[in-house]
Amino acid sequence: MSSLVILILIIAGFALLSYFGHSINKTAGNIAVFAAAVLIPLYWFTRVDFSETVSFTISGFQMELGYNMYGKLFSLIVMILSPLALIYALGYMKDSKRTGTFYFSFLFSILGMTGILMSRDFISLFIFWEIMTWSSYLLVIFLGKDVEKTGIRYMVFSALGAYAMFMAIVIIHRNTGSMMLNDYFNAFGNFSTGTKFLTGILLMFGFALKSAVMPVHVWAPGAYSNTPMAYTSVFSGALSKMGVYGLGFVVINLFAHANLHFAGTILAWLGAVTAVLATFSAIFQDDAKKLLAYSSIAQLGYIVTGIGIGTELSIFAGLYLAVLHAAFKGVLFMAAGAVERQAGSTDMTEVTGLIRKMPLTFFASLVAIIALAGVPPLGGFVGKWMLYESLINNGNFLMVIMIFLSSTAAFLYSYKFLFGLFLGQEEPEFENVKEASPLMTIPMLLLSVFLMITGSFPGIVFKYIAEGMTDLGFHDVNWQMSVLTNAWGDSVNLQHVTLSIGVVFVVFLIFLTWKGYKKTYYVSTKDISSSGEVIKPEDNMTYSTDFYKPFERVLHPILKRKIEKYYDEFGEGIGALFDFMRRIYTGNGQTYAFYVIVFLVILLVFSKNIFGY
Amino acid sequence: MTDPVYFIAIPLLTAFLLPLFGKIYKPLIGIIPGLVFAFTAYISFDLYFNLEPGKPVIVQMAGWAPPWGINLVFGEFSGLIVSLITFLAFLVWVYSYNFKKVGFDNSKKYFTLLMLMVAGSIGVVLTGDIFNMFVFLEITAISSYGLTAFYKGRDSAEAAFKFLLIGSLSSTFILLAILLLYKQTGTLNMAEIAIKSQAIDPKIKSIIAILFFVGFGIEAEMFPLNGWVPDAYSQAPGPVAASFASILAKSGIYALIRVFYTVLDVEGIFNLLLTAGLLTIIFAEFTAMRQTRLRRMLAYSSIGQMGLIMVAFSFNTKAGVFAGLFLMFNHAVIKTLLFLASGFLTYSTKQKKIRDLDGFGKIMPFTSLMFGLGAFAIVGLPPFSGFWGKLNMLTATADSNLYLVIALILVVAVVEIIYYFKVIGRLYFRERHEDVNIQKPTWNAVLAMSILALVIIGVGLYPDFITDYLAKATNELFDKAGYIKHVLPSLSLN
Amino acid sequence: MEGIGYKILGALLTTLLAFTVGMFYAGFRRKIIARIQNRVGPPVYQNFLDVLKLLSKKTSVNHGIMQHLAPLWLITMSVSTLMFIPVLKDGLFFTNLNFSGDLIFLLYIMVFGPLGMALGAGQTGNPNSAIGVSRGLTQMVGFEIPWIMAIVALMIQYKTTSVTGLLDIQSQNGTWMMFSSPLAFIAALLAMPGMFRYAPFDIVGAPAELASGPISEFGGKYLSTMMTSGSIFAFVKLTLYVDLFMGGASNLIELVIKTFALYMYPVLWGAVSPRFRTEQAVRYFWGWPLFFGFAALIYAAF
Amino acid sequence: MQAFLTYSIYGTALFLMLLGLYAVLMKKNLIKIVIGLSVADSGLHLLFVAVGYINGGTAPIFSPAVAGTGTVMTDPVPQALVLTAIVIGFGVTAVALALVVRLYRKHNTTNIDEIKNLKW
Amino acid sequence: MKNVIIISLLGVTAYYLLSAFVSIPFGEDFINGVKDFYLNKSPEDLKVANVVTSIVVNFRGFDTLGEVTVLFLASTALGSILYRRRSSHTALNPQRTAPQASTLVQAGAKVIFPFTVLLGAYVFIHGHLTPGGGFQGGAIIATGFLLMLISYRKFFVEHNVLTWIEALAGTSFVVIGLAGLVYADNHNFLENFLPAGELNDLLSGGIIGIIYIAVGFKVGAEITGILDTLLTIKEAGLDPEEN
Repeated sequence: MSSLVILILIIAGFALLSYFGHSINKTAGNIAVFAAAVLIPLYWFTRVDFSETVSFTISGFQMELGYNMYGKLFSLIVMILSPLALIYALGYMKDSKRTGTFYFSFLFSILGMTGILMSRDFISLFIFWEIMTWSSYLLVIFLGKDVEKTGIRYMVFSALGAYAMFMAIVIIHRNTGSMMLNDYFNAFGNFSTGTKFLTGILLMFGFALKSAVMPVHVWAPGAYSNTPMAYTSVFSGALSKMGVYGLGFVVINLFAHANLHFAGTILAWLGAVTAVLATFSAIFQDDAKKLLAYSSIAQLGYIVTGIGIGTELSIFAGLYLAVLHAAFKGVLFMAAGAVERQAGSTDMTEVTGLIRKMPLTFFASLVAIIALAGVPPLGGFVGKWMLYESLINNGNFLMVIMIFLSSTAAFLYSYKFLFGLFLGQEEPEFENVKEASPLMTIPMLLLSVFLMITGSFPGIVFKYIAEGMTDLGFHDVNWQMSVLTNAWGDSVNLQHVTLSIGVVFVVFLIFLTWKGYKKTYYVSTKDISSSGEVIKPEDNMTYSTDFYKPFERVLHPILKRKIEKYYDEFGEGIGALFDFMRRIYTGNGQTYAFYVIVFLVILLVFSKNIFGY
Repeated sequence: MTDPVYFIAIPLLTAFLLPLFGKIYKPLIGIIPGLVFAFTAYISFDLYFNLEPGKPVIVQMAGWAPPWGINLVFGEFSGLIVSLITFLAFLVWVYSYNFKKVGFDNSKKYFTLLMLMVAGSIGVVLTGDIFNMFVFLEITAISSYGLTAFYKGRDSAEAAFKFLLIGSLSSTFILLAILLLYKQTGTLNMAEIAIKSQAIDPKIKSIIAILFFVGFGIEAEMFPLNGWVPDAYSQAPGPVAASFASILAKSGIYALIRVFYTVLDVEGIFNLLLTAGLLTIIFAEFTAMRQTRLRRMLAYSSIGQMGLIMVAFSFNTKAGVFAGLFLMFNHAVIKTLLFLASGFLTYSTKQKKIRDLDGFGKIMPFTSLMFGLGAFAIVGLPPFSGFWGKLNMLTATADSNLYLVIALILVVAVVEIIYYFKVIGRLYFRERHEDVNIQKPTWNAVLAMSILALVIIGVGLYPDFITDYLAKATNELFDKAGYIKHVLPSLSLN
Repeated sequence: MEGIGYKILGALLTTLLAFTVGMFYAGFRRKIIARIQNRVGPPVYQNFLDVLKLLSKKTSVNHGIMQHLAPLWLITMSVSTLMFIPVLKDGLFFTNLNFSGDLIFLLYIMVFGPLGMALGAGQTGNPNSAIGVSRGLTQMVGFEIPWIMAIVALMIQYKTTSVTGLLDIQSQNGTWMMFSSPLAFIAALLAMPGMFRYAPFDIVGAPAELASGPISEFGGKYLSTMMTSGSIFAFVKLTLYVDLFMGGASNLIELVIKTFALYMYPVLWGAVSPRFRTEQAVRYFWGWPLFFGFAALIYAAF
Repeated sequence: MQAFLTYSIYGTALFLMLLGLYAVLMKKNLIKIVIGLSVADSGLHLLFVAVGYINGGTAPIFSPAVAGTGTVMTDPVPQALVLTAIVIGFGVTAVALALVVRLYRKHNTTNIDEIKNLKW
Repeated sequence: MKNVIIISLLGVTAYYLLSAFVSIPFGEDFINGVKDFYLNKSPEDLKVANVVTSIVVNFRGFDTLGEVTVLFLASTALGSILYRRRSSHTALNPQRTAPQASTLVQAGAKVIFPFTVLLGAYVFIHGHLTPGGGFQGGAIIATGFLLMLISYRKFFVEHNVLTWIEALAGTSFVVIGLAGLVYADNHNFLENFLPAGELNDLLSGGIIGIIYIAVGFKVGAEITGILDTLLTIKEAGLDPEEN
């Protein structure tokens, strides 16, 4: 049997195994999950043959599975992030109920993603897409919070996206008679203009929805923050990347086969708008999970912009950011989860001062935040740099400004996250908080290490991206281990950067610490100078509510009307309409009989038009 | 031992004798119908799988060749539907075998009515005579009235009365149409009518078509003729509602298809069917979304599915018919599962409201799982069988260049997702606050539901289990000349 | 590898230069403001004395590791930024690592320090630090936008993203960019006071009224480091402006003249200004400066 | 004459049928509705018989008197059909009446407007 | 207002239907129908004088089976609809509360009843010879029972016997039909396998007469049962449980 099919079967098998294991007892289930976390990536890395293809015909539709390098790149994200998240989940979900369902859905969503990335035809793509969607839906409503609102919203939007794709798929099938991706791309040039637009835009809509692009992002904040954090890292890190994956190949192939650049430009614009608005929203969140959720949307906005621009460098940047985003958002959601589990909440107005209680979590978050903010010398900078350069090279100055605005504003929420949870006053109610278990911290730290390495040697990721881009039609993509170059030949040498920053850092570290730090002693955060007043221990000196109030005042005109409101009102209106419609069923049998006669008469009267005799 | 006549004769014989068996030994009343269902299922499969390609089994009644005698046609199309009906009927029996314990006694009448309804539906599907079809339709209808009003208390009589009222109108119209047809052609045999109908004055033919359309449309749950459906489905016991969805509605739509594909050649009817189907989908699904009672919601959803099937058949293309058959299969299997599961879910709640189901996932894990599975399948999520139906449906729609219809179907599918997932959310992800005394599913109900679930998953994972048969059935339906040739070897389509 | 010794020497010399010049500039500022306010004011070298005094003090308490790292972070940023800016147009010493970085990189590394500082201030637990940080970051969003617009305008107009490249273009054309791209220059200039956080944008530190806040939680070595860093950073910013808009400098004298002239602009403006509230500041930056930025971009693009 | 017969006979039968339908649609009393259904059925049955008539035909019975004389006979098929239809109509009416009994017991009224517990 | 709407709707319907029906004038023979075949074959092959009977029982016997089933169904459905739990009524001694009929009616009914039944039996036994048949005869028999039921409050039909008659009659119809599969020439359901006899003989038409007798019994028993059920239940008054 083909290794691809075996891979799918292994994941499905582990899903069932974990489910039944957990229904027997917790230990058995956990062993199964751990085995899954180890064996699935092991199999993928060692046994899966990436050149293999499996094709079969079902229900008259030809289907084919097989990796290409582009899919492999995204698979890499899935196969590295998911096992880490699974291991993290073993710690995170230790005391939860219904863990069987959790791991079952978790593994099934991995199956969905794996399948998407090896699909070479629309049908299997769609099947796996839907599997991914419903399994993630189960996880979104897993905690039972907001089932109606968030859960339904997620499902509705996912369904809208998926069905847009579905519609595109059947139209493609009608026009090409085939379901293969390649046939579509090759035949694209011969389509009529309407079909080009319809299929292209529908596909883009479907994928863009999963990557939470602005007008259709409203599912994301709730879904990301309601899901158990163990899964959210995968949700935001890997699952939303499936949208990016799709956008990538659709946009590129459409560009290559028909000059539809403006579609990409629109997409890029939407991405930029998303980035700005989502960042603004993130700034004013008080729940760390919500903050991260909005931040994810914003980050995906960058990625979508990169993909939408469609130049070599911008796609390179988009893909690189996608990889990095998976890593740092993975860490951050895991950290938020760790805080939630250890301190009981992620509300930044309540939780405070955990840095000394949870140093490892803090360290991982710090690294991730630096990467997220794009500050050198960590990996995030590399992506940001490439994105800016590609935009500037392309002359999209407004977009550059928007992205800049977004990433500058991102410092605000980055800081808020760290400050809100870890820094600030150390309140007595969090006296007994302990560091999370190693099962949770180790995955975070591993990802942090990855982020640090990519700061100087992004080439380890570039390698795969360059391979992947050959499948998008960009052959001979230049990359170097640690030198970034833009289209105008300007470059940044990351080794120099890291080296100089490192040297300066070490020099001053020695200067400051030598004969210094050791001799000082720790004093409580209540022991601060406060305009000459003495602070009593019970005084609440935490400043965390309305953290960016002035900024909120500035942005009030933009943010006062949320997009969600429009959707809600739309939903209510539709509901009222439906309520009106169902009055047709009055409950009176005579009325129904009346309908029958009316229907009959209408048909009789219009029989000439209907039958055309 | 395999003659299509047995489909009718054996259930009727048993129905007549059942009261006597009841006098001998009470449980026989439950067991004998089961044997009959098993037997019909066996012969339908036996006949169906031994069918020679392109050669339907045709039996004549009373030794008279078709135009003069009544004939039964067990072809690839009708055979498929009959097999489906008998299979599901058997499962419904398995499910309700000792349903007595959980709600209704008087099982003598229940099984008799159920058996006759099944026999009637099979008759509708098999018969080659238009008036005979009417007779069987009436058998189906009257037994359905009885089954609807079966439960005492509640509002079952109200539901049944509405059903009867509309059903009577339906039979009036069908009878009128048959009379007009007879007047125009002088025959009642469908094959012969098919030949002769070409000569009918188009104006009269259109009136006949409209009368048939309205008459069968009532049975096929077409909007705006479906006022009876939600009431009947919600008031009848779970297995009855299941058999309505899987058997009654199927025979209605079969009649519609048979008449318009084989008997009358009126082109315009397909656009009408398309319009009616779309209206049905829209009104049913949108109404379903605002339902607070589980069974009523399922009923509206069922109407919506029927609308979808009508749309599929309205394309008048092979792809459309194939998709329609696939949808019929899905609807029959999945809706049956949903209704069967809902029978136990709503048993313990007074109001039968959806919000009473909070946290049932933990209390009734198996039933809830079955319901969830059914919901996943019916909204067309892979890897369940519903997906393939929807896929084929949409490709067929696209092949007919009806892009707007695709969009509409998909929007409606989103609505479907909303209301089904609301229920799932309540079942699984809500905490239960007050205690209920629940009815655990009996072993036979578990068996029936498991089989259905296995079919759903099996077909979902590998749809080619059934696609060949569907394709064959499609070809047969389109082979009008072949049908006439087999039924009336001496005549042919000119 | 042969130039490595020179490089290190050059780096040290540059740092020293930046430190000295920055310190003197700060001294001048204190003096000028004092004179405007009709005071005598401290001597110009007062800042040197302050730093020396602070260095000799011993810190005995801390609030944790982040507080310890904050000044370090700040100075690392200042010095590293300096490393990537061509202080002089060419020459052996004051050009540093300018070939390894470009403008985007510079923009980013320049926020590295404040962020670290903010983290350190956060750990002290002093609510005033948090307030200060929140104001500072908000204001940063304000002034960064016109400033970036100006820079992007330059980059798009001259099709290079490195400082060196822009310098070369200026010397080739023989004209300064403040003349060839006046709109960008105006936008950048209008954003500049925000970057220096002098009045009217000094609500961040609120040095006059608050006897607490970030500064008050740091003492001794830490405070001296922060002061050092501040003066270096002031020099860095000025140099960058000079490089971008005023054709750079080919020798130290020219550099000092140009930077000092530029420096007088925020200082003098600040000396006569009251204070903006945070949101007022942001609104200010998103008013005319933004307009000029846009104009510059449009001018550059078309 | 032929045309008059055609119109009057078919017209009468149809009128009867539609009269029944009128009762079904207008009358509020359940019993009257059931009666309406019966009347409609009767009209339909009349139509059947009317369609089967052939000018100058006798009953289709080969009694010794007519056997072998070649007399024109009316069409027996509609007559056979109408037999079936009558029986079916009877069955439906019986069930309908039983339902009316049930409804009356529960709602204590036979007004159809008051029997709508199931709606929407 | 509603009146007008409905009348106009029905008027439109009437217009269209009439226009369809008048296309072939009343009484005109239409060609090429199946009726000629029936008119030929019935006296020749089946030796049945009444062509309607031969159509009902033989040519379209399958319909008739359905018809019988409909009746059976109606009585079953009626039973299930009007069924009530044992506790709520006295199954052994059902009571009818209607006032006693007058003596005249009672005496008359007593006289007419046996003749009515006899007439019914005659009608279905001669179904293949004369206008009439199983349904008609059964209905006549049931009329006799109805007469008795409304005349005498204490006249009860033995449901057990009815059940037996129904079951055996229905069964014999199907069994005779099935026998055709075995014994008849073409091995068809409901095919005649008995000698046809002579036209206009009582013993003619093979199985047709037998089936019609079975149908007569069944119809009589079923209609009687239905009437009895309706009468009994209706007069038992309101069921407190159902309110």
